Amino acid sequence: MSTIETRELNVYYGDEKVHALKNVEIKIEKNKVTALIGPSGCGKTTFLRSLNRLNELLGATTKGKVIIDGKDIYDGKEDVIQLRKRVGMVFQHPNPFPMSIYDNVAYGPRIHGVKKKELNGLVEESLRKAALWDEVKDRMQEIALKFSGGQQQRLCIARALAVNPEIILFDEPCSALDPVSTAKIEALLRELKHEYTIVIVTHNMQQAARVSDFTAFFLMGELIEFGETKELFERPRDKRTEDYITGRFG
Amino acid sequence: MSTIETRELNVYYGDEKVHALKNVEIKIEKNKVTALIGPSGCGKTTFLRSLNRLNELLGATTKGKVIIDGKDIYDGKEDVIQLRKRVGMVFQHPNPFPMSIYDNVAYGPRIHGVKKKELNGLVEESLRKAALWDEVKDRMQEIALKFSGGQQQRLCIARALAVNPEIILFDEPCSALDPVSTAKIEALLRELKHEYTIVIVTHNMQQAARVSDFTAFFLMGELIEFGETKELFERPRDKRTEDYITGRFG
Amino acid sequence: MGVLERVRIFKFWKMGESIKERLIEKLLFLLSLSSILIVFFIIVFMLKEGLPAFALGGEFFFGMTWHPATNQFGILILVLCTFIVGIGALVLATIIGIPTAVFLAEFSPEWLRNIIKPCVEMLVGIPSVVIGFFGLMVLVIFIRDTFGGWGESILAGWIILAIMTLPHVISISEDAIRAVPKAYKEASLALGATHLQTVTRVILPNARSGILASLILGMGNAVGETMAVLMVIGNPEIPFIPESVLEPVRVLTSTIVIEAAYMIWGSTHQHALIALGVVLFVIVALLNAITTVMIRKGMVK
Amino acid sequence: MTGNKKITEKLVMIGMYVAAFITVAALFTVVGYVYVKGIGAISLDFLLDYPYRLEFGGIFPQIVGTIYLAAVCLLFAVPLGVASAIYLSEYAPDNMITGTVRFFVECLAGIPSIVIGLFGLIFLVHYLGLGISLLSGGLTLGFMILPWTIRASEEAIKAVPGSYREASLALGASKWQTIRNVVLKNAYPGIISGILLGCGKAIGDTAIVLFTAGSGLEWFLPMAITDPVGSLTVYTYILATQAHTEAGILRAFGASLVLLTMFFMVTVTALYLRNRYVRRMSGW
Amino acid sequence: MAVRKEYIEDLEELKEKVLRMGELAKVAADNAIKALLQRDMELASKILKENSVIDDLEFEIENRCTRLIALQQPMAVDLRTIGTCMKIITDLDRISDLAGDIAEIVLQIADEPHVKPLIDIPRMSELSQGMISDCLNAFSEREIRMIEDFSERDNVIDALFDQVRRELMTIMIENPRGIRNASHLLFVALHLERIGDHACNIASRIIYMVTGEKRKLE
Amino acid sequence: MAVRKEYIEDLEELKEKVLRMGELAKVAADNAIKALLQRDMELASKILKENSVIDDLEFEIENRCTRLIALQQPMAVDLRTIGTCMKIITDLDRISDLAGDIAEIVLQIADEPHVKPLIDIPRMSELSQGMISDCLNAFSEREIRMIEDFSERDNVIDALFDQVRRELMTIMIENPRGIRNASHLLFVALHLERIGDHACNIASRIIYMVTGEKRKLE
Ligand SMILES: Nc1ncnc2c1ncn2[C@@H]1O[C@H](COP(=O)(O)OP(=O)(O)OP(=O)(O)O)[C@@H](O)[C@H]1O
Ligand SMILES: Nc1ncnc2c1ncn2[C@@H]1O[C@H](COP(=O)(O)OP(=O)(O)OP(=O)(O)O)[C@@H](O)[C@H]1O
Ligand SMILES: [Mg+2]
Ligand SMILES: [Mg+2]
Ligand SMILES: O=P([O-])([O-])[O-]
Repeated sequence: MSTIETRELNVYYGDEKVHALKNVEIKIEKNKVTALIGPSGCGKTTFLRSLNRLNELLGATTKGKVIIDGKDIYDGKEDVIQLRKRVGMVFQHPNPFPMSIYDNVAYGPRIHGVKKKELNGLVEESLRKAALWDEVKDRMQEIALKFSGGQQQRLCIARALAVNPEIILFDEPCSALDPVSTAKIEALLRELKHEYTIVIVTHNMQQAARVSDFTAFFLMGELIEFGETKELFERPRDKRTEDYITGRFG
Repeated sequence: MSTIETRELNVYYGDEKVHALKNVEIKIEKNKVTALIGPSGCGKTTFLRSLNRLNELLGATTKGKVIIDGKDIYDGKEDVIQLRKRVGMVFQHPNPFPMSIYDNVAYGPRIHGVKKKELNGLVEESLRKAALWDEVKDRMQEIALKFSGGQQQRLCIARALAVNPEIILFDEPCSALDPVSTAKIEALLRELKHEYTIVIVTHNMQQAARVSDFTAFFLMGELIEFGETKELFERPRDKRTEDYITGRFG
Repeated sequence: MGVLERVRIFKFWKMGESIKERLIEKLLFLLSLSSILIVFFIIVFMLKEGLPAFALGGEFFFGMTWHPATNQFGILILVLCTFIVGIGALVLATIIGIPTAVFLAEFSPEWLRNIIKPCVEMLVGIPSVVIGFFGLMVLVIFIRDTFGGWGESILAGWIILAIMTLPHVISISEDAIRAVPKAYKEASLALGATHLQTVTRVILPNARSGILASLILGMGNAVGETMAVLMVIGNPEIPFIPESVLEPVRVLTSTIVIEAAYMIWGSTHQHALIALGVVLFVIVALLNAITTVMIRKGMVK
Repeated sequence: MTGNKKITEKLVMIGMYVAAFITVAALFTVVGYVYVKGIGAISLDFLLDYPYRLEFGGIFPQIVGTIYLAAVCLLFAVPLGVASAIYLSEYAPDNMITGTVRFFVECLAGIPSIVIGLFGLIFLVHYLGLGISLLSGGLTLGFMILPWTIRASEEAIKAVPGSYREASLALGASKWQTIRNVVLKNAYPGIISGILLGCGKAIGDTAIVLFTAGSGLEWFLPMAITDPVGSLTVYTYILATQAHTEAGILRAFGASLVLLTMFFMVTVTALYLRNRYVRRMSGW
Repeated sequence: MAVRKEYIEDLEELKEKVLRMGELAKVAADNAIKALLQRDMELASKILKENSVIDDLEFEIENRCTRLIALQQPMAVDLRTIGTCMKIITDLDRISDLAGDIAEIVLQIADEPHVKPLIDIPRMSELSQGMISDCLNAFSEREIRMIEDFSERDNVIDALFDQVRRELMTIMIENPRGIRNASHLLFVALHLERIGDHACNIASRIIYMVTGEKRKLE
Repeated sequence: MAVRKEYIEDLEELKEKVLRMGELAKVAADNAIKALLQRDMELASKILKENSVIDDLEFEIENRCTRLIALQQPMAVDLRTIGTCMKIITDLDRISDLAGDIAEIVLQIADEPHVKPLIDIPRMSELSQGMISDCLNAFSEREIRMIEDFSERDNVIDALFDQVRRELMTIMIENPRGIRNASHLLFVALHLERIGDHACNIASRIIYMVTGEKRKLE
């Protein structure tokens, strides 16, 4: 339930050889779904990962500000652990830990010292929110990797919810899933936005248009256009946006 | 340029524990594109691979007949090498060999003993047919893995064309590609059907409707409905087909 | 208000965490530093101890006679014999090992593989003294009875070493063959290639670097192998250039074992033995380095 | 397909069967021979008695000594090795220095054990004056398997997919929490299997023990860590090369049999763990 | 388990809106004739005022259709349903516009009595009302039995229109003072005839939606 | 490099078809008035015969639109273009129907002279023809300058219609024998007025297509 604002955000890879994000300025509203679209390599993932500082893992250098709820997370004072607790993330390929369903969801809370007796309720609630409870409630001790891709992805969502984040980042969460699972995840996203601020990267423009309230179009590291999804898809202001969404690219 | 007909085709995996195809009877017309659709695990890939007996690699047991140009390929007399020469295949993930572009395309002809001096012409012709010639003609000796996913997939198509097949099977050829590459492959399919009989598996119903003349809908190993694409998507005869294509599944 | 709400109020942050994190990192650093130091120390120490022998220069490296009693420390013949035994064993291991690896990875039915594979894995580590003992009791006698001579010979060394090298060659080659993506195989078969054509034209070329690596690694193992060789190759008092495979030889490792027992402390002999060890080490390290590089390259490509 | 081609294919297949058969036969011949020959030597006396001269008595001190040596060796190598592996793969920055370090570790992993034995003999036994003892032997064996342990642990750690690490970090876990709860938790079967394989190496080593731990015929159990200690390998070696009587040879076979059995127990456990680990990692 | 719940709900909602719009258009047409019969200027103004509600509804339905098509990739019957909605709302809008035209006529001629007792015009209206009703039922129930005979029913309306026209023509010739009123009534009849035509259009759309076959009812 | 070549070609083809249909409708309307002026029954029959060509074209265009929407996932301006095509073909079809209605009137009254010299009806026709032309140009050029003043132009047509009506009413009162002819001419004028309305609908659609904004021209 937080706003995100970036100011002159620049991200470089490999000793500033690759300039992956160029002066990105954006304001992401709370309790909305914001979609990031753009051609491959335009910096969507980079942007997403700069919001929870997971970029640092890949050796990225970040300049500029990312202000979450009024605090710049790159000011050196921000505790990255706390940050990542507040900003959850779901990845492109479902990546549950090779443990039981229960342990997967309980992983985060345990890390953060939640009491054992509260754990059961927390796990159930998270699974319910991720619309997975009914499918797994009798199979809590089975290893997560046995489940289908769509179920695994929802498990990853439940796992992210269990540490009670305010913002959730999704990096192409459906690209590895079949249409039916995709539909379920989309429905879930619409549910979740009532409680969370959601940012989602997607290659699928119909998906962006279906699930998001705001859309940002990136091109070669630049934020070309940002605005209400309906507006952006119906009346893009920039020619490049229009060419991209109407499939005339290149 | 061949017809394919199956009679009471049954395929089992793992000592008949999994009954992956159940009494499939279908007649695929020549010089047409036939699309196979259906939910995940319904047996599309299994069906496709039973047409060039590549199923045998996965330890599948096949019963019934697959009649290609009047000859049952499972009658024990069919030479599987000749069969696979006539029935080409393109896979879900582009899988060019880690050799040069040229060697990739020349691989099949060489295997089948095509003379060296005929090779150049054949390679060029295949690459032209796969709409890749212009992009790679000056880079024939570069290793194939350097190229983009879409180019790799067209290379795989060229490689399949080079052994001069009559039928080409495509197993979700675009699922690993971006929309732009997908569009190119689709255009290519429309070209190729003038010379080849094409069978394509796809998860994307719009794609099936765009490229195919006939469509077959599979469900849990059964062929539920088969007919002209336009008919099937506009006026499906079976309730299950309708539920699937309108996204009401389950 | 759900459980999540209550958790939100819960104070996760414990002051100790970050200090603990840093302590753990420091501890791990210290431990890893000490193991690295040990490694360096061993190498440096051996180099330093061998220095007096290296100082002999050409006499050491190119001398033809190794005779401590007369203070002659020429290692050329020892090195030569080491390679004769090593390469011969490797050839044998290659002839048997590579086809076995291909068989295991590509052609073997599942049940047969389930038998062969564990056997190969067991063979890797069988204590060399046991194999040497077996060689001594069976092979040597067999060779003596069949071909004449002492029995303790290059040939016995080849066979024993081949047995010991074989599993390395097979395991690494098989891994390399298996690492070739299945997609290539399917693509080739789908083009109408036979299984054998697929193996020879697509799979083996792709596993090439891994297979070569296995051979070089096997060579390193053969060169560095001690007890088993020691027990079957005869070890004549004064090493000479063998003229037939039935003659006994002396290799670097066996020389060290045998002479370490009676070397005199601080003597040139001691330094020469250490220098032998260093030479052995350098040879093996070089071979391993080549392997590592090749495997890396194979993976990157 | 032409007939010629078919025949070639057949021949190649037969060749491969023969090769595979030879491999298996080699193992069975060696092991079978030792077991058949050695089983006659096995008796309670042989296992529980102390050796006396070349051809009398049992091998109790040798069995115990082998275990002691392995224990000292592991006590030394495992903590160092695993910690180094964790540091190298999780903490160390990926630069030239760590690259070189890794290269040397790799090199040392391939050093013939005889060279390390020589080092142990000269440095530990003589320079440090630890004498021929359990401590010298165990440490030298430790030196030998240290790089091996590092490498095996590193491999197991690397096999844990990066996506697990990302997932854990993204949940707000700290680095150490991630390593402990995700990385090590998933890597430990691999690590243990690597350690056990190293242990097998230690049990089976002769040269090092011969140089640094004892002469093989020890008729006593070590009372202190500085006492010499017997081992099955050296015992076998000495008897095999020096005993010329039936009884001596039989004892050598008996010791080999016990040695092989101990070795198999360790290796089978290691392989079992590894297979389970591989299966688990590949998603079952 | 229902997949794409939201999509299916959206479709349902769309259909409801179309039915509502149909109801409103039908009521407008009905009221227009009522106002004519009773020369009720208030009712007539009300129809004109409410016309914009229908316009807004048309606009909204059209947007919904576009959105559904663009984002949900409807297929088969769903696609036909949405296409049908898009088309029939044009006809419904035209019906309500024609009702408005009639209402405007009412406002102009309400101050004087009709030149003749209105019998056939109400008959026409009744018939067209029936057709609209049947269309809406057919649409909501996906049942085309009651709308398959629209050709004949439209013929009846056309015949009535001819009759009304002839009658009014005679009146005009005989009674020049009634020409103003008669010519207005003529327009009313024409408009009712047009409403019948629109009902036929709607019916053939619904038949297409349900069966997937194009059939022209005229 | 052009991506989705086929799709873009399809779109172009679609637009061409719509323009062709527009041209045909325009010619039909033009000819209808020509036939009326010259009381040319042959021309009138020709119009009626050619009506079915336009119907077929409408059917084809509609199918193409549905196909494009269902399969190509058009977005933004493309989606608006296709939506616009679907809608304006209805209006174009109505225009050609109205031309047909006029042609039918011509067939009924061609045997006798008109009750008055036709001046305002051709003016109305000219104006509506101009509007249709401008629509087609605006559509093909995506340039809305020339169609933004349609409200005023439609007002002029409406005024002319009122004038014609008043005139014809007077003629009818004065000359009962001319009532038949006059009432037919009244219908012609009404149809022309409707054609103007349809042109306005088309124009507001095109404005939406080009700008993405809904503007009601009436
Ligand atoms: N770890 C990295 N090191 C160096 N360059 C990188 C790294 N990750 C990404 N890049 C580069 O940064 C740019 C942006 O990459 P990013 O992954 O953010 O793109 P993306 O929009 O997410 O693309 P996709 O849709 O393919 O996921 C690309 O040019 C890419 O090559
Ligand atoms: N090698 C195999 N061994 C055992 N069962 C298998 C094997 N391959 C497929 N199956 C089973 O056979 C059934 C059909 O599988 P198939 O791969 O043909 O489905 P599909 O329609 O291609 O699905 P997808 O869209 O996910 O590719 C599934 O239930 C699957 O689990
Ligand atoms: Mg990305
Ligand atoms: Mg499949
Ligand atoms: O829109 P119309 O009333 O002229 O059919």
